[in-house]
Amino acid sequence: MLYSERVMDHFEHPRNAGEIEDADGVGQVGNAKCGDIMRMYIKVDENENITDVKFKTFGCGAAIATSSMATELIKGKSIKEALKLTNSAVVEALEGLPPVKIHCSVLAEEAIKAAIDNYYQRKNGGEGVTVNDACAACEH
Amino acid sequence: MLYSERVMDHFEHPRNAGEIEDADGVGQVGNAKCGDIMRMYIKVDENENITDVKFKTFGCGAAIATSSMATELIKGKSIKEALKLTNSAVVEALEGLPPVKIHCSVLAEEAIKAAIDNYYQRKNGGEGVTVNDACAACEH
Amino acid sequence: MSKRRIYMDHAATTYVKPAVLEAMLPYFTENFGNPSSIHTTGQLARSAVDRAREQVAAAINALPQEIFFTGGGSESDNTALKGIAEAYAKKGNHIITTNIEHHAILHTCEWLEKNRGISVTYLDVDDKGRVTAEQVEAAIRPETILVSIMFANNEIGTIEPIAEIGAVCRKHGVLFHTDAVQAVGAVPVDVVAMNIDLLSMSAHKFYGPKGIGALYVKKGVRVPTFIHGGAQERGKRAGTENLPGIIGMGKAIELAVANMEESSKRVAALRDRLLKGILETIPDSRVNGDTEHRLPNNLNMCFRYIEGEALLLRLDLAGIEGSSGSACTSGSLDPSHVLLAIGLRPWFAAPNLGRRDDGRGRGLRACDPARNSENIARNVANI
Amino acid sequence: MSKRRIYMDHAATTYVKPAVLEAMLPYFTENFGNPSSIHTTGQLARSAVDRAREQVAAAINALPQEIFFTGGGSESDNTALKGIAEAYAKKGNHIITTNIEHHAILHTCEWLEKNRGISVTYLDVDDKGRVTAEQVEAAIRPETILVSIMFANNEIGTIEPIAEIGAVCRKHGVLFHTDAVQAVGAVPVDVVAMNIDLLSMSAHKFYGPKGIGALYVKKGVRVPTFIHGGAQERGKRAGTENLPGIIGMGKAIELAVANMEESSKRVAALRDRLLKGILETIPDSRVNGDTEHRLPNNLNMCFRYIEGEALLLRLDLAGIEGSSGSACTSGSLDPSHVLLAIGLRPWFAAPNLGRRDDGRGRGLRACDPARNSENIARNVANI
Ligand SMILES: Cc1ncc(COP(=O)(O)O)c(C=O)c1O
Ligand SMILES: Cc1ncc(COP(=O)(O)O)c(C=O)c1O
Repeated sequence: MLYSERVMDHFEHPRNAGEIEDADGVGQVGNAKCGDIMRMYIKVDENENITDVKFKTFGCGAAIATSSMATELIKGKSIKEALKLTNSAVVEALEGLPPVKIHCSVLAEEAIKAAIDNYYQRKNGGEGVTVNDACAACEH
Repeated sequence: MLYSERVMDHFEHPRNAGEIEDADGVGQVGNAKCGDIMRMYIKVDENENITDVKFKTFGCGAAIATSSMATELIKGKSIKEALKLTNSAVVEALEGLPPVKIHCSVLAEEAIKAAIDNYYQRKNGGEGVTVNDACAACEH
Repeated sequence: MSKRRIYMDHAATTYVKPAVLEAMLPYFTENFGNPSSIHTTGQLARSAVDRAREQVAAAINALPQEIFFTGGGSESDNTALKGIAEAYAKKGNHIITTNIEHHAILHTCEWLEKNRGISVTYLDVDDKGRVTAEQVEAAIRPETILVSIMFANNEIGTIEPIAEIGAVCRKHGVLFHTDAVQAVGAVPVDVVAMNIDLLSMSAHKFYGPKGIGALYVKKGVRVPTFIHGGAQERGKRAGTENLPGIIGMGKAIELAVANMEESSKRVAALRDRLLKGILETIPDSRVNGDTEHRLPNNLNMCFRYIEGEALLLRLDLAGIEGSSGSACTSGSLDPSHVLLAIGLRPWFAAPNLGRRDDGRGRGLRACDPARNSENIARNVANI
Repeated sequence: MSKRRIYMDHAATTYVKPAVLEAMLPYFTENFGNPSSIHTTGQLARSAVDRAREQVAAAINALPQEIFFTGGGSESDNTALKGIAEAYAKKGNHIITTNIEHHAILHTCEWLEKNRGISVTYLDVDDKGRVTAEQVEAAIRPETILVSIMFANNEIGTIEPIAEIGAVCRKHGVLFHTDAVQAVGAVPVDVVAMNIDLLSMSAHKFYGPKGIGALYVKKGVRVPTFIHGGAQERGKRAGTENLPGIIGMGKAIELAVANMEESSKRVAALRDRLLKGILETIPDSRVNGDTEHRLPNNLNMCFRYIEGEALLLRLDLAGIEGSSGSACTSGSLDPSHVLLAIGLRPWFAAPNLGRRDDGRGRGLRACDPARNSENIARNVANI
């Protein structure tokens, strides 16, 4: 099959889908031309632990599943730990992805990093959303 | 099917196969390289009528069938009439031949002409067999 | 598969009709001869191939000796373009096509540009996916050797003005090829009336088997040998003939053409009911392509803010099988070049739910347009 | 056909084994999906293709990703030679082959000589049809890019010293292709042990269906795209996969390899009895080719003063189906290039009565060597 059972499970029942109104950091990656856009919202407490995370993803099955899995993997973790999340950890947790879909896991990793970036920017007085619309896989 | 019923009939039951010991004319055409050799024997009476004809052919099914049919078509005819025999008349009488086998009918026409040639040569004091080992169809 | 599934992806491939399979079966086991063999088993195979060639020829008003069997539509397309480019190199080096062709044409054109010094004009289509004969005529140059324009598009189902384009090509003495893979068996095709010089088809699009297709080449048009070896296909394509495939293609095309008018009407009516249902139930949905010049079995829609693959997966979970873009590119990341060409932004997903059926298979009978449109609506809402 | 016929032309083509056909059948009707489609029906087809690729790879000790499905042996041969000539044009322009190859190799070589500036060395074989690794080594030049030598000959059954030739090629850094169309499924083939870089095969020679074959290309060897279009066969050969054909090829090769040793022995024993009978009954008869290095299922004989086609027709009338020369050239006028190469004058006809069977089909069981040799003798005497 195209996707593993684990991917299909996260596609059908995405964890942490939605928005956080009063997020501490918001990051967005991907672009419309490439077909996938992911937006991550994080809530961070005073100890730099990620207490809540949500995502909104426009994209294929793998994009939705990697977003979902990535949020699961960082929820409750410290920012330091979250920064260590690699795309291959996401792929592994999903029991694999087809080669053409690996870029989705890269997007998920980058989305989290963009959200954390945004958290630090906001702490230093910035606001808005950190947007990285380079695409991990395509030359568009 | 490869061959018409008529061809298969003449292949299985060739008419006039064999030799004429005291032939008045013997002609041979074709060559071993091309795969077909036909030899025709004719017996001619004082009125230049072909009273008997026989053939020996080394060759494919079509070569045997065209030899057989050609002998049938000239048996009892005058030499003048026999000279009018064309390869297409042989093909028609056999209810057609596959394109790659048309050359066999040309060989049969040429074999008869070679035998008649030989008959005239002998009348003018020549002897032996008239041999035309050019091949009608191939460049060998 | 526990649930009853509804297959709406006949543009990608069809199943083999029972009557077609039945016609093929003896050629696997009893009449399995090599058509080139002299013996009875071989000659029986030869006759069967001849008969199938006549069936294929008759379906498009060609002569049997103008039909060359191939391994499918892509091979036919490749053979036509590369062959003409080679055989007519002395005449010129310019080819005209459109920007919504199947990849079997587009990638071959790109290869010819890169490797064979061919210059290619890619005509733009309008927002319904159509080119005009005037556009073709304006693009013809003295060095133009071939116009290759698809008969009907495999994603949006738009039918091109083939007869008009054929007339323009004939007028200017330019060869005309059409990729009719989606059209043959679905709409009338007449190579004589339409002035078509070369035509590609593929059996698995009209309930024949996969792995067999044909290229029609008008008598007198030169194409070089595509596969060297034995003398099969009059020396153009060597290799022991795909005997059951050829028989199946012959039977399938005969059936498709015989039932065409009636089955087209029935399918188009069902398609239109489904479309109506979807438009009424799903906000921000619209139909892509041309509603007038359209394959009767094609439906291609876009749903705003919905990504194609995600919708397809969800529909698949609900037992409805469709496609987005062409099957050949399902694995790729790029948005459909056809939808881009008709001006759609890529976040308008466009699952192709078109289906082609003769009423005897499972798709059509199992398919209740009202229920399906609701089902699709529910799944769209879920994403 | 009223009479029971004895088919002895398995070198031309085989029927499809019942178990193979059974494996194929669901893929015509129920699991008919396009392997590139995302939905369940498509993905089931994809898994089946993957499994078949593994079966084919395992049979010759290759990796699945080294197997490319094609439309048959001729296409594989063409792809290999034209592909390497193109991809390695910068390295050189010299190819080494033999003068007894199948026309799919020889005519491709001639085309490469005429159209692509390739220089070809045609090695002579000895009177048994063999070349040696030393001959190959002596012919290698700095500009040699490919050695292509058939595994086993399709007329006389001679097996070439493939492992030795492979070793020589490896030593000199030259790519090695072998046309193993007659060998696969009949004798052990190991692309790793034999240092084979490219290998052609065709399913209908080992009880698989016609119209499907494969080209093995060792990882790292470059071949350009042969058919442009979709991304099938990892972008090398576009076109919707011949799904039932691929499944059939996978099953057939698995069965052929599983039974090979035992079935080879049985067939060779019967072949030898038939040969003995013929030699004893027919004066001026002899066997062509190598008696030691020979396909177990091959028998090729000559009868002095007997023309090949005439004998075949007569045998056919008697219910025995054989061949003379290869099936692809049955329609042609030329005497077999293979028999000329081993020094036979053309009036030694050489019907190939070899057969390959697993004991389950009609050929072998119906076939009583003693009766058949008498039958053949009678027919030889009749011409
Ligand atoms: C040695 C050899 N090579 C190539 C071929 C060509 O295979 P196909 O007819 O399947 O294309 C054959 C048989 O026809 C063969 O015997
Ligand atoms: C318009 C068009 N051309 C060419 C092809 C290629 O045909 P095949 O996949 O049989 O090679 C297809 C379908 O895949 C098609 O829809």
